[in-house]
Amino acid sequence: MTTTAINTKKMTMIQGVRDAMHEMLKEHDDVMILGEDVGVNGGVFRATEGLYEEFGEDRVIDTPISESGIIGNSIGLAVNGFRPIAEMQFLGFIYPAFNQLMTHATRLRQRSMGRFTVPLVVRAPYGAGVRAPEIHSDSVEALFTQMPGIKVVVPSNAYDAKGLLIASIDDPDPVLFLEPMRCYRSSRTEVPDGKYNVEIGKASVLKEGDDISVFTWGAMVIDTMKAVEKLEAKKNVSCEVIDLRTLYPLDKETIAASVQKTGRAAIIHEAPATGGVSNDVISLINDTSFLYLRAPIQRVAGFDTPVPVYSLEQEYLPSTEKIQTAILHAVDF
Amino acid sequence: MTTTAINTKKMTMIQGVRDAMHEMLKEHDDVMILGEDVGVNGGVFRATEGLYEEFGEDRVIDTPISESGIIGNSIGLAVNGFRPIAEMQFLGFIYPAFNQLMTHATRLRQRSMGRFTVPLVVRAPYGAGVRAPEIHSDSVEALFTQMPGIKVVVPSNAYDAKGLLIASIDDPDPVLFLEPMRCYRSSRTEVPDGKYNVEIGKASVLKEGDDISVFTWGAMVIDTMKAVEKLEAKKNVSCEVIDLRTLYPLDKETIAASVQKTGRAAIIHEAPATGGVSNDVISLINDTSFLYLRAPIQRVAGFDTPVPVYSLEQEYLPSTEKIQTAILHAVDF
Amino acid sequence: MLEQFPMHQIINEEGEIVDSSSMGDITTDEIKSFYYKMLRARMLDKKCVHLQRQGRIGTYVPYEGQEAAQIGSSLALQEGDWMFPTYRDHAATLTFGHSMRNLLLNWRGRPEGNVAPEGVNIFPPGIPIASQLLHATGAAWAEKKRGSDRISLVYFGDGATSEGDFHEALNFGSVFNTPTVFFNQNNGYAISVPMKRQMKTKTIAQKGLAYDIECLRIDGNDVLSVYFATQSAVDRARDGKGPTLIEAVTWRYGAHTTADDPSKYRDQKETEARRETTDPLLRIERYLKTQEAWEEEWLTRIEEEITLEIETALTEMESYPEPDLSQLFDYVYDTPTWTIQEQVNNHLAVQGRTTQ
Amino acid sequence: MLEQFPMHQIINEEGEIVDSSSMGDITTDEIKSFYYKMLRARMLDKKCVHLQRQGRIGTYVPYEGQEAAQIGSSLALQEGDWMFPTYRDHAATLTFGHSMRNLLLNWRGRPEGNVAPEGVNIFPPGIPIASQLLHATGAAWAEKKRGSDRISLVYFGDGATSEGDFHEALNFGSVFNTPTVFFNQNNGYAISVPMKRQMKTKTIAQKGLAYDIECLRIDGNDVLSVYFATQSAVDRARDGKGPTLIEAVTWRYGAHTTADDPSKYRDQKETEARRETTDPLLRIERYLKTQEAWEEEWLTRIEEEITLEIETALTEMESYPEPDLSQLFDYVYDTPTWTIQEQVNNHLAVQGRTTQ
Ligand SMILES: Cc1ncc(C[n+]2csc(CCOP(=O)(O)OP(=O)(O)O)c2C)c(N)n1
Ligand SMILES: Cc1ncc(C[n+]2csc(CCOP(=O)(O)OP(=O)(O)O)c2C)c(N)n1
Ligand SMILES: [Mg+2]
Ligand SMILES: [Mg+2]
Repeated sequence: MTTTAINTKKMTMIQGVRDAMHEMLKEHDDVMILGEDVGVNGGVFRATEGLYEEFGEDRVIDTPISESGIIGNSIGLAVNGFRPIAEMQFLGFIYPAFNQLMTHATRLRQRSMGRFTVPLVVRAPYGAGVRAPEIHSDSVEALFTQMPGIKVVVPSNAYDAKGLLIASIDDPDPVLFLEPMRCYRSSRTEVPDGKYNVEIGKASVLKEGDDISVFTWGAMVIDTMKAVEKLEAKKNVSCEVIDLRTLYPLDKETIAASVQKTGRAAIIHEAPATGGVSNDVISLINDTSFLYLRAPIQRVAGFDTPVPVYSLEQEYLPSTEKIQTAILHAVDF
Repeated sequence: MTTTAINTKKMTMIQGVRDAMHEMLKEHDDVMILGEDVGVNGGVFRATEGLYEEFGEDRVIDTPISESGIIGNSIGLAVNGFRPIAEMQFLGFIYPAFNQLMTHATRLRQRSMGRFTVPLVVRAPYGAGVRAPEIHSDSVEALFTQMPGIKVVVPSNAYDAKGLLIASIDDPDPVLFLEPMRCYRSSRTEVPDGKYNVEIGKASVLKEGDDISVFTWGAMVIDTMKAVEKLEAKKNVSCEVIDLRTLYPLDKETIAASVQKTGRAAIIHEAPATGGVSNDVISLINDTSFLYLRAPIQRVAGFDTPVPVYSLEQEYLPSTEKIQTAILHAVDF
Repeated sequence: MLEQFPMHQIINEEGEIVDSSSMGDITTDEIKSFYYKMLRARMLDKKCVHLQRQGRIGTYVPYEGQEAAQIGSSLALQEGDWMFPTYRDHAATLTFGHSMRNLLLNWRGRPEGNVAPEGVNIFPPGIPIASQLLHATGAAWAEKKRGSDRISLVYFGDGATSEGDFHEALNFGSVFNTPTVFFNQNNGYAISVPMKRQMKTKTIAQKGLAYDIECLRIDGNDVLSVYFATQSAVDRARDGKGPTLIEAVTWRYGAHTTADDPSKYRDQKETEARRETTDPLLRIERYLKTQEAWEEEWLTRIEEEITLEIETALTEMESYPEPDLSQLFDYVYDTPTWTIQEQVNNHLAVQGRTTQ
Repeated sequence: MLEQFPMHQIINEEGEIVDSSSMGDITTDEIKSFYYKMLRARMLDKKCVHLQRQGRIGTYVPYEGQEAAQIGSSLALQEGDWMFPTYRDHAATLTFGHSMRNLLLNWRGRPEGNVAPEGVNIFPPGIPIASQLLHATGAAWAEKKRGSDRISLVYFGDGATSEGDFHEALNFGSVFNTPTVFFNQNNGYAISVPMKRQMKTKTIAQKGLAYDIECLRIDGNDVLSVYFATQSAVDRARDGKGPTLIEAVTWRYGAHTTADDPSKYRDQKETEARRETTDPLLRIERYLKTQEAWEEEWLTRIEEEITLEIETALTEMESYPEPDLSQLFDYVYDTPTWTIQEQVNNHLAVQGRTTQ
């Protein structure tokens, strides 16, 4: 983390996201925003509020409903001198753009031996728990962590959101910037004015502990912290909680060091268990820390089902009970 | 496995694939094939050779180049009484259909509480090693194993291909049927005439052994068997080799039983290591067999890079050397 | 292209017949029944907006202003035909036979919302824009292959025409000559984005020219024009003459959804003015008045009838059994995979085990 | 629509000028230089087919028959403009400045094949059908935003018009008025699928009507018609008048790729007949003969010149250094991630360790 600014303001995560874009639009002529309803309307979550008015329709652009079009054009713009920030209205609507991301945005550097590069940021609200309609709540980060050529970033608070988004816009390669909707207004954190970075690829230790390393990200940070608090209040167990923040590339050092200290691990995420990023974390621990492990690694994850309609989404989401049970399971093993 | 047939013929895997479709088209009026160049041309790999001539243009249909269109229409056809077999010319061209698969084909049963179902088979040649152009060689099975509502099947020989494809066509839910191009003509196996099933979800123990369980699928079966043969010839090590055949749902019993017997595991696949199905296997072993493990689980996988142009693909693909090294690493740990 | 695709009307804004030749032999009673259906839909819509404000249902998608487009078109279908709605087309699905209770359940996030009564072929609403058009061509193609005379009708908005799936569906429909009616409701906006930023063309109808399919543009607020245009498209489809693209020009009065504030992107005065000018119900009222077929008493009676129907459905909805966990697991596959089965078991075990 | 979109010609199959008004003041020498470029492309193509048979290169994608379409259009571009080719457009890329050696390397599966000389703006060929159209609108949009007068030209086939990306690109181009030439080579087939199964329309040009953009249909085997049509589309784009869709009607003589057998899906006699009728080179030869500007001696000289150029490139290609492992890793990210770095290290360690 590098901070050059001094003044801070308390803000919500969505304000942190907006602040980052505001800062970068102001500082860099090549930065631009495009997406559905990001202009006049200021975004369906208000992430781009006021930016159209301040920077004009050439820099904050309402596009047709055309996700493949948005990413495809962003590639052309990025290769030809711009740094587009493309908004997918919800992560569940990124699928029509899958081909453009998979075969072009992420491969153009390799395909052209470095001649063409794609400094593109794709922003997308995601995750369950806000009573959104079907498809809107998908947690499909693992579709992208396995996609060579892109980085995947997930802040859980305003400070990280602003710093990570600035870092993502400055990154010379495509970055998928996931915004857990449940975090948008769930808390306020102090956020410095001006430009600062939170380094991509670095996890954040939210709480130190000795008995188990609990890895999570996005909105599950909220529930994990709650669960750990409850558990520590009633049992003699000390948990280390780590917000991974970047899902590709994972922060190998931090993960390995923590597990080597505690000897146990649990991973919490809301995407389905099968194919979830938890499995990459498990592999990493297997590779780095096999001899340190005192219990099987615990996963608390969504089910191998689609995210259901919202009357069932609280059943779908990992509960604090399940998190506690998993931690105890490892500790009592 | 249920076999009702008696006569057998030696055939290549591509012939097994064709034979399954031939059988099912003949037996069932609701089975149909659609895709690019599957009709008059008989498929770019000849998988549908002669079927257009035999069953006519209403059942073996050349479509426009429109993958989303093919899957989207197949959904409508499947819901309304047909059992379409949709061919994606190469797995690397499935991406434009991603939205239709992710938000419809796989969810319609849940979304409609069982009212609408999608008995659809999506066939796709895949994998590197046949000197195909860019994008054609992608191994992205893990995009689909994490997609709730679909099953993922990968035969490596003619017998399995025919039996699994028949089972897939008979399955009431969507099945992604992956055809490793390198296996199409690499060997011949005895294949019964007529209809038989190879059960989805069951792995196949290709070779028993005591010291390590080696899991693989698709074209890497070839290299794994080669590597194991070489290794056993020079070292005192006994390897169990398991062809997973179905990647979702994994065959938990077979995997766990093998690892509990050998105490060691290696997983070989050509998709990138990060996000690969290997990580699901590792999780399964972690969940079921933690106390049996005598060494870290070994992965031999593709790199976290796109599959390169073909002059480099042999470097990209896991070599028999790497497989041997990994096995020894576990055994000598 | 505006000249090539004039907006066809049968009854104009003043309630006057401007094209009597296209009216067939429709009776005043039938027109009154169209009015009834539109009123029913409007009253349900207003009720839902209200219920949402009271917190009795979640985010709601209103269609007020689009009743003629949805009802005129759905009335042209017959039992056994297929309907592919979007999230905004519950006036159409209701009219085609969906259950009002289930529609209300939908706005409580209940899966039953997607399930129409047995025998009523309505797909779960398409959420990813334009994706449902391909199911409509596929399902219609299946009918054609079977040699039946059933057809499919699919709804989609002006914004939906920008998606690739719109194009692929029209091309499939055209190439395989599927019996499909592509029914576009051009309500002028895609959330906040006006038609002129969605496309350069002034009409949506002209997009049919790219596929050599029948295409036309009608006043989507004139329920008669909608009904007869759809009927002839349906007839053509049944006769094996292939798909039709209908652009029904309309307007939504309300917000995109109850979570949105339309004054941020358009002048709501225009919308309010439209209630007096282009309104689909008012126009029929005016027409009926010119025919001396309008009775306030009748209106009162049907309003009461509809109110009762809505209240009954609401009560049923509110007293509907709580959602069951099995709904989350049971319909992912025909037979649950072991992964899902194991997850259910763990879930139930934890629920039983820790009590907070 | 065939009447609305006649196939424009300047020089007909017999080599006669049929529309002198569209020829500007082009000189015979210039026409001879067009011929030269076409001959160069044809000779390279024939050589490549031959090299493939000999096993000296891998699967190859021939374009014989399409030289006028590719060369007439690429000659209308200027330095700094952007070209977005498919896998079949190396006659165009060669003409626009790609290196012949690198083009040959491409057919050996070498990444250098995707890299044109510095300053020559050619994208790696689009492999997923139609996906490159969106890059062409995006790159052109960037030029427009910067206020330059550079434009983009994108190639795609008849089959490509079925993909959603085709539609989304034409819509973006139309809405944002990007300086883009959508250059369609309608060679009648998409692998084995004839145009009439790909679409119901008889023309591709008419698809432009769906976007209110300029659209036209030309004889893609008439290099002059191609050149002038493209030039005016390019001029319109430079002048801020937006995109144009050009349908160039042509034919591929050979297989889809050297891995395919065209006799399975079309009568190759028709193709052979076309060598005598619609051939783009023969037509110019006939024209030059009518102008008494054809000299066998000139032909022999340029054939020798081109043969030498090809042999030189071939030698360079065949003596090019072996591929380096770094090409696999170095260009995935600007800075390799630790995952990739670790994988390289393991890879090198194993290579060093076991020798088999
Ligand atoms: C693929 C996809 N992208 C974005 C969205 C978000 N979204 C929901 S409704 C809507 C606007 C649709 O406009 P239109 O097609 O005109 O229909 P209307 O809402 O006006 O009825 C958008 C962008 C979505 N549902 N699906
Ligand atoms: C998305 C996608 N689907 C399928 C293919 C396989 N494929 C390669 S070329 C081709 C035919 C393309 O036809 P057309 O656009 O007419 O171009 P032509 O080859 O005739 O030049 C197909 C289907 C592909 N490359 N990309
Ligand atoms: Mg609309
Ligand atoms: Mg073609």
